[in-house]
Amino acid sequence: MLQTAERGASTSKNAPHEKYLKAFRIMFQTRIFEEKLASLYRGGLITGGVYLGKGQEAVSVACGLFLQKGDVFAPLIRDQAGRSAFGEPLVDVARTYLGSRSGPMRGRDGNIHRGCPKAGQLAMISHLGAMVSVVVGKLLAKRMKGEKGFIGLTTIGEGGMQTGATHEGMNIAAVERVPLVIVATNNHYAYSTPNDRQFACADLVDRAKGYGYEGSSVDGTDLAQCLEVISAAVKHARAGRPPQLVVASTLRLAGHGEHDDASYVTEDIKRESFAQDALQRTEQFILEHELVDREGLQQMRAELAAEVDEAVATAQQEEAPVGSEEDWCAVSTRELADEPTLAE
Amino acid sequence: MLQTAERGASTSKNAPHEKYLKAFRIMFQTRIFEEKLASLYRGGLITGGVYLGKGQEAVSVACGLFLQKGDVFAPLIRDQAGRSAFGEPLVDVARTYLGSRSGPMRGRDGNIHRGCPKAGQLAMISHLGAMVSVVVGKLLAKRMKGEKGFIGLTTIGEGGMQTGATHEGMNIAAVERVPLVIVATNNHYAYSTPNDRQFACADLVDRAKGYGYEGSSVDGTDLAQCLEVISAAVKHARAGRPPQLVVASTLRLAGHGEHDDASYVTEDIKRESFAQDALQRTEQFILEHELVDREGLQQMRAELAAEVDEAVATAQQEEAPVGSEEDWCAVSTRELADEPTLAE
Amino acid sequence: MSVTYLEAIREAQAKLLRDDDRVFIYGQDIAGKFGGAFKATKGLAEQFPGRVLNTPISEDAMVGTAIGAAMEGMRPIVEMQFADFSSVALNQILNNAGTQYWRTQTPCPITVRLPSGGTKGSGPFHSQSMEGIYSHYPGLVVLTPATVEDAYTMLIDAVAIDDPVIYCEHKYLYYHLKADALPTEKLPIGKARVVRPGRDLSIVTNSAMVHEALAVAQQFRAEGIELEVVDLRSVKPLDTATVLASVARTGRLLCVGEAFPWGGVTAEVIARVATEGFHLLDAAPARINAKDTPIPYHPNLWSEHRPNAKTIAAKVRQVLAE
Amino acid sequence: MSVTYLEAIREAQAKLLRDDDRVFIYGQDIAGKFGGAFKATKGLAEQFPGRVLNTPISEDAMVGTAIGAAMEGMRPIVEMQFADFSSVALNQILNNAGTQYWRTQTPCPITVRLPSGGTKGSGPFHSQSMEGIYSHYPGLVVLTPATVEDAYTMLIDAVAIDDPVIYCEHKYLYYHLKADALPTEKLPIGKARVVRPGRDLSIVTNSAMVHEALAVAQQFRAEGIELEVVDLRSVKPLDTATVLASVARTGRLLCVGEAFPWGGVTAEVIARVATEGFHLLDAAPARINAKDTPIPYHPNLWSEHRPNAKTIAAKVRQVLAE
Ligand SMILES: Cc1ncc(C[n+]2csc(CCOP(=O)(O)OP(=O)(O)O)c2C)c(N)n1
Ligand SMILES: Cc1ncc(C[n+]2csc(CCOP(=O)(O)OP(=O)(O)O)c2C)c(N)n1
Ligand SMILES: [Mg+2]
Ligand SMILES: [Mg+2]
Repeated sequence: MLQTAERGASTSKNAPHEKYLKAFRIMFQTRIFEEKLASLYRGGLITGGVYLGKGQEAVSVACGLFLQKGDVFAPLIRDQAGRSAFGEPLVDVARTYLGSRSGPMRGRDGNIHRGCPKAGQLAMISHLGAMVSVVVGKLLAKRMKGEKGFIGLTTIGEGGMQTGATHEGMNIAAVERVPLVIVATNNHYAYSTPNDRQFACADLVDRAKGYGYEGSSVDGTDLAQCLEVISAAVKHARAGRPPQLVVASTLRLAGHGEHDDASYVTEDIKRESFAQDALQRTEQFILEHELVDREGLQQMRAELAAEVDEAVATAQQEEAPVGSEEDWCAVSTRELADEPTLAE
Repeated sequence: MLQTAERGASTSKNAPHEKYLKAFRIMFQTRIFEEKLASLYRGGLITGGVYLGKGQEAVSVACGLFLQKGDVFAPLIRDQAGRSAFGEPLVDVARTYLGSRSGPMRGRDGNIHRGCPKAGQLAMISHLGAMVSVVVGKLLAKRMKGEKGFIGLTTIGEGGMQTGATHEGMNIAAVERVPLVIVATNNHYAYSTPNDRQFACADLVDRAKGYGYEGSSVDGTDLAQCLEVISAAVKHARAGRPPQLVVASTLRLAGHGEHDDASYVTEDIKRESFAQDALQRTEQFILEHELVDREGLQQMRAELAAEVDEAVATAQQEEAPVGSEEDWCAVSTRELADEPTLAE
Repeated sequence: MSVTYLEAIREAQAKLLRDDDRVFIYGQDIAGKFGGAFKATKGLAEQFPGRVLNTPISEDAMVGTAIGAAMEGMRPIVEMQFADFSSVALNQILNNAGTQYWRTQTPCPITVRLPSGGTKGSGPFHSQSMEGIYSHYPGLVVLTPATVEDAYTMLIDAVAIDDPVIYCEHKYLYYHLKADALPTEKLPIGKARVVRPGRDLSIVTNSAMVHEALAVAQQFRAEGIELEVVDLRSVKPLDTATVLASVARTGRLLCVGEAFPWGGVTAEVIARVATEGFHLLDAAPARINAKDTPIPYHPNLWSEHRPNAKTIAAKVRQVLAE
Repeated sequence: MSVTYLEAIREAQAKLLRDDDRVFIYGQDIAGKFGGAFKATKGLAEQFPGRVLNTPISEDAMVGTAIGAAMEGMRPIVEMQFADFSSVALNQILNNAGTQYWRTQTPCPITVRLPSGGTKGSGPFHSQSMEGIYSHYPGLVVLTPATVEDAYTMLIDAVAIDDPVIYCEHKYLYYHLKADALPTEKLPIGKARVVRPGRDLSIVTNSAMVHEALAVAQQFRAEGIELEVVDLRSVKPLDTATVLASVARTGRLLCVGEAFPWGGVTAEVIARVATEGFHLLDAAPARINAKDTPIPYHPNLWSEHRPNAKTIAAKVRQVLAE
């Protein structure tokens, strides 16, 4: 799957972004971590779904990398890289997948439905598009409270863009003129559905104008471009320009989830330029430009894998939640719980 | 409010559309009818809301005028002219407003929530945007059944365009490539809300591209333009081109409903070019071009008013529904009604 | 000076805006001089600049935005133009607001105001009572104030609660109900109220139907029959104890609700009394709801569709006869 | 050859497509070789070209499109990927499909398939049972098949019905339930079934909980206690007569449901029995539902959140002891 240097040409000409290596490190670790998750899943050690970001680590890492304390990040299902870049501890990922009671979701929710709102990272609900307006609300509130300089970033797929919630959320962001960046990754499949059954416009970035957004496109397999375009969008939002829509092009290089063999992905599409593996392209660039040598990469892999292993091992040693000890109360105002006796 | 000839200049130059006079007649009657409805409302003879299309008769009439048998029309609240052009009998309007049991809605639903699906005219539900996908379904079904040459047309306001339902409906129409025309009238208010709290793009027609639609704009106060642009859109849809978005610009020249004095409409906006009264412009054009003379117009008014009066008189003589005789069964499969005894 | 139910809602919001910087109001047509389809925010935008905001016609995003703001420490009040339109915000309410605290331990103190219930000529899409749907899902508090006093104090309390609250205000009561002044006392959220003590039968009801029940009780008094009327006030949590105590006194139960007949508040109340207070019942409990069709436009149909004094009275007689 | 519950759903759809030109299936990821998130349409797109169509992720528009097609004479089946996502189509279902016939006398024969209910590790948004919400509103038929046979015949019947049908298929039963062959007989829609006759107590339940109830009944048999199990099959209309007849036989009632505890099917059943069959009851009726929190992801929590054989058995003892 590794592509020739020509296909990566645009990258090779420019001096690397200052965060290039940092981004690579996170992408690299994400890949290692996700492979680990996949193998745990295959071994029957993870209950429920496992959703990987393989193929879109470059876009995702760029989504997390330019955010600061006080910013809001609402990642979706393929954003392990972005989450790590934003500062989510690896162990919390492992805890959520493995159902540790010590994780941020304490076994109540699983896999990608995790977050830590206090740290600025929202926990997605499954309904695609629903988080867009929630980010708008966070930003609106920050402005009301007199905070300054913050932005919000959320991600969506080309499928999720077709939900009513995404539309309403994108529009209300523009009406409120909150500093929002929405990064839409067109990875050419929504589960098994190809783009021609998802939308009929030439390019999703054409939606930007209709909402009063500034739009930009990016090759999601090219880390340098991702860093450049997404950092610019973040900067523009921070500077008070209208909301930003970035549309990245990639191919999903895994199944929708690890239960899915993705046999519906056509051979033709796998030959498209957007089908390149961003991680491999980045690695190749690093080697070609001698930013790190092969040995350095080996060593990096070992370090990163050790961190992953440690996170997984920690989570595995932690206790699972216990039904009889669980606090079955969905409201924070305990005295307003409805007749707990009704539920046995 | 009558404007100078200069403001109507673009119209005066062209030879009138072949349906110009027919359209005018319907617009004229609509105005007479709506004034009658308003006066019935003020007299306490109509229960519930009365919603007028004053100011957008030109757009609306054009929406109904180019549809044929087999086409689907899904009008909204300000489409009396379009409904009449499509063939809705005046008496059915009166019946629905006055709650006659003989009307198409038999007192079960009122005012603008009327239609006759069998005749191709859907009965809107209130939730804005909900009818868009219903039209798509009608068109899809017609194609499946092998029908040919049909199109569907639905209308929406600039406010209604911000609902998730409108977005999903517009997008799915393009994905299914059904022959849909959607006419969005930007009348600069959604109830009391001005455009700056509704959307932030420069022009709603910019949404067309993002859905893969063909878009066009039209001065909604200029009947000639409305006929030209909307007939072209209908023709394009019929010819198998992508769905069509027509965005018309007007000012709502009545309250949101007759209960509303619209005192929030600013004096500035009333001086805008889009604030002209389409009916007055049309009448002026007709007089200037001697299509009909003043006397002819007087006579026309008398005829049209007589028809309106007759429709209202008929409906007023009809009986109201009676609760004890009502068939309280919401399903068509009577044996599947749930325990009718439960409801007393 | 007298205060209507609607004015109480406006005054409560004025007080909330005055006393608490975190409060803002978000909804369609609520700002400017206009002040909302029902004028529940009339004057507030001018009095509290930047804190009463018009929104696009985007119910899902209105609630989503409120959720985000609430998680960030604000106390948003969302006005739906009609309860019926909350159907397009239901996902945000049930699945985002309702699960937030349990999933992330982040409180989500939004208050969603739903102008609810039937009025003459309003038809299928401007008349609904949706408390049953919102109560079914976990994580929400669902209130149905039936008096001017409750409209005021329960809205103030709703905004203070750290959880999402669905506040169902009845449109029929807006102008029909008047009190002499704003209340100085209150019953806490979660408590039902015996609005009329009785002896022979308990009518358990909520919202506008409380007043139909009171009218019926008044009628029966002439015959020496004393009906007790319990106003639930809060349908989730539901104050089973007060309901059971009432049934213990009277031995007979009739539940009256304006919503559709399958499920909803009346089913829940009867299920609780039957399961937890079976032996208190001297006769079969009964219920009366709206009919199982969309809510009709025509007043002749509407007045038969909802429970009314006549149908309630007939049901009372039936239960008393057992 | 044996048939699973899931295969029965696929076979029913194959038969419908084969026998009736008006039928088509509309949903996410249902076409191509893929055949749906659960493979309920596997092979059908190839076998019936142009009649099994993938849609964008637009639940509201999916249902709206089906409504339009149904009004035009077609018989669309909409597959929701998970019942939980129908929350964003709820407005179309309740307010457009549910009111269409009553308002315009135009039948609206859509069938919406909701893959419902909990399975291990599915969490708050892939586990819900929404039949209670859909049954509350008028104009819909709501089905919850609990057996392979019913999955098959009820889906075929659903599509034949001239009204909108919400067909709640239980994901846990997809692979767990097997029958020897497709059924040749059927019970009509709207009728409940006594799946196990008994003497001492009636468990009235639906969907996956039927099987939990049967397991409990089996347990009690050893003690000489005979539990009757009634499978509601259709929750709207609800077959009160069959339920009452069962309670008449046993004198005792326990309702078991997998949905949230406030309202829903169990409340409705108890309310009907209490109001219409009060004197048939020898003891207080009881109910058991899921807990009043979002549905947890972790299997340890999930198995305690839903009713299970242990908690049902304990409740049975409680009712029997009265
Ligand atoms: C409203 C809604 N409907 C359906 C789903 C089920 N679902 C989960 S992910 C997915 C595909 C998403 O595709 P896309 O948005 O392109 O993101 P990708 O998976 O390609 O990253 C679907 C249909 C959902 N989560 N939400
Ligand atoms: C989903 C939804 N929310 C709210 C309403 C209440 N409502 C009815 S008409 C209207 C304003 C519509 O404005 P616009 O779409 O611009 O149409 P116009 O009235 O200007 O013709 C509103 C808010 C509704 N009908 N549907
Ligand atoms: Mg995708
Ligand atoms: Mg408008």
